[in-house]
Amino acid sequence: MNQFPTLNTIVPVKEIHGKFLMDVPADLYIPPDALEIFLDTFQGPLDLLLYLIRKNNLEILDIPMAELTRQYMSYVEIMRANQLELAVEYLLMAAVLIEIKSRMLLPCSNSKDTEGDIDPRATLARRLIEYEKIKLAASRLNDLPQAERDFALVKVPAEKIMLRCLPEVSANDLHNAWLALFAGIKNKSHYHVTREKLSVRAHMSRIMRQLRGREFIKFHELFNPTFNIAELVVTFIALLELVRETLVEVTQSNIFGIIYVRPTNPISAI
Amino acid sequence: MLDQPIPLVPYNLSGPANPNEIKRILEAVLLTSQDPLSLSELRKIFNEEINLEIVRKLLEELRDEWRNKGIELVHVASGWRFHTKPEIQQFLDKLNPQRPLRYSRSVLEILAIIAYRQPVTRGDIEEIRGVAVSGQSLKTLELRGWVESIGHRDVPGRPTLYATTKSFLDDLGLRSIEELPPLEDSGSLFELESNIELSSAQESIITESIE
Amino acid sequence: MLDQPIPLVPYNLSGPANPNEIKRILEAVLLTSQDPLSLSELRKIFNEEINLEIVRKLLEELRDEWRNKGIELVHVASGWRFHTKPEIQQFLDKLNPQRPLRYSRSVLEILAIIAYRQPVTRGDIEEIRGVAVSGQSLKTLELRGWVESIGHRDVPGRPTLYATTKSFLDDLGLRSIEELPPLEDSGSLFELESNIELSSAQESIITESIE
Repeated sequence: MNQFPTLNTIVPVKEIHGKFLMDVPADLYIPPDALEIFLDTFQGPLDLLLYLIRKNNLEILDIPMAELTRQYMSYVEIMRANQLELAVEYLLMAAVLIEIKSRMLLPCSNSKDTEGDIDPRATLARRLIEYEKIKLAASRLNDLPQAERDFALVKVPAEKIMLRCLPEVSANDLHNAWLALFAGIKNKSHYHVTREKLSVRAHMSRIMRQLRGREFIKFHELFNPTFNIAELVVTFIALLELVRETLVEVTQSNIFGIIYVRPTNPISAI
Repeated sequence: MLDQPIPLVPYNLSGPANPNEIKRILEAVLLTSQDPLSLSELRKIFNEEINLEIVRKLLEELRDEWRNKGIELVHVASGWRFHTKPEIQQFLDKLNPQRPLRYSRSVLEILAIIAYRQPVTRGDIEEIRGVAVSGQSLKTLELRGWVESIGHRDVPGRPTLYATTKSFLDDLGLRSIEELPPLEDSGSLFELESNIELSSAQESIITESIE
Repeated sequence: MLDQPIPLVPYNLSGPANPNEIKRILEAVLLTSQDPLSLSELRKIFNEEINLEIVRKLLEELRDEWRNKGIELVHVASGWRFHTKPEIQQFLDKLNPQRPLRYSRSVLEILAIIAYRQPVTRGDIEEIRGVAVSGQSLKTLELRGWVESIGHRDVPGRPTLYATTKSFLDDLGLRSIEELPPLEDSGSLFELESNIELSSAQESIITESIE
């Protein structure tokens, strides 16, 4: 509808039920109850002046100072009579208005090179124009859709996976850690390390795992039929190694009988 | 130009093979991020192996796909973000009945001065408005993240210079300060209509009483 | 039963006229909510003028519509909510790269010893490293699920034997322990022997080598 926003959007209008208790000029009636709201409503003397100018259809670039000053002073007087705390800016503006008015009464200055050229109202007019622009801009700004007031931001929670917070380790990290470890040892004494098939160690672990929680396991159960020959060999070596490390016992009650593999310490004892 | 198929740089991190897949990922990432994401941030997602132009094109496609939804993908100052369309707000308000506070006229005027005349000092603001600026009003705007101090003017007292932030533009759905409504020339306004200046608030207080 | 069209209670608040409109609103509201929303909360949006069953049905439809996206609509204990699918996490991580956490050198060394020399006791590890092994380091690896005790060595004190787990292999992307970089690659660092023979940690590293 109205493409220009009204201040309704900014300042809520309060209902005024006041009666007029004062006898003031007709165009200046302000219900006393409204005085405080009046002060709240105007942002300051510039705002009040603008109101008076627009209300009276005055030309901002050719302000009739006498009329404007008279009206402005009436408002200020009403407010003072009601002992409202009037911001010092209002009184300051009163002084400015009176000064402009009195300067306009003076005959045109003789010295052209000073302020004689300049309309004493110019500064005031410039400020009023600038303020009016800002006032309007503020209202327009307020009309723009605003996050949280007129629309919401989308925020879908991410399902955080715990593992992501844990350090990453690569196989190379381990290799490097190993190398660093032995580089250190080598510096201290002469060490001699044999090449070793890892698979023996891995299969030792596997066998121990298979034995976990069990009294014994039959020898052939250790040898998965899907194993290739190398794996079968390594499994056997792993078993021998476990025996050597006394981690398992291997028993056979009679020749060609079933061979049992027992953990020396059944895991159930852990 | 962009309508021509742009060859995708091969993307190999257990990765999205085709534009639709990339779009699906962009969509999911944007929906989980409350802050706008810039093109270059979005490109990071794909190890920077995808051309910026492709990301932009896919975002525009995504924006079109969402056009008829209650949520829209918008391009604001700091990047791309999803937000609800204003017509959804009434339903959200039902869910959370307390409405966010509206800013007072003085806060809005201070904001307008900073937005249109930045960088400005508190003194500049007071000069334009003709009244003292309360510290509270400036604080309100700073806390909202819309206004920040960007330095000091090199005059006695070294007053703080204020400017609006990117987040201010983001929150108003704008890409740059030039997208703000233009400052109306007061003269032309005056010709348009003189009584629009008389806000009904002022009107109701003063004129009403004459009857 | 629900497949039959359920007549919509007329909804008149400047309002959604048809199920699609309601779905569009539900979608927007759910996408802006961090917490799950219950059916009755969602019903509040429409002034409770819509049947709970209809809301439920529309939510189910919505869930199906989102099935192929990176975000999914799920029904959890306290209601309905959107959240990211796990496969999106890797892309979100790219966006907010946390400085990668690293295990301390001692934890890595202990892990390397267990991986290459398993099964080993704490004593074996200490012997190799030449320093005491903190319980904390072993605990870290056990909690991570990478190391477990697989039994005890039958010597006085019955020390626990440690080995790496399947989960360790999985997390390192290895199919078996043999895929760890072979130690013989270390060439000049060690004197190589071509014998594959059974050599225990103690034998090969400590005992054997002291010449």
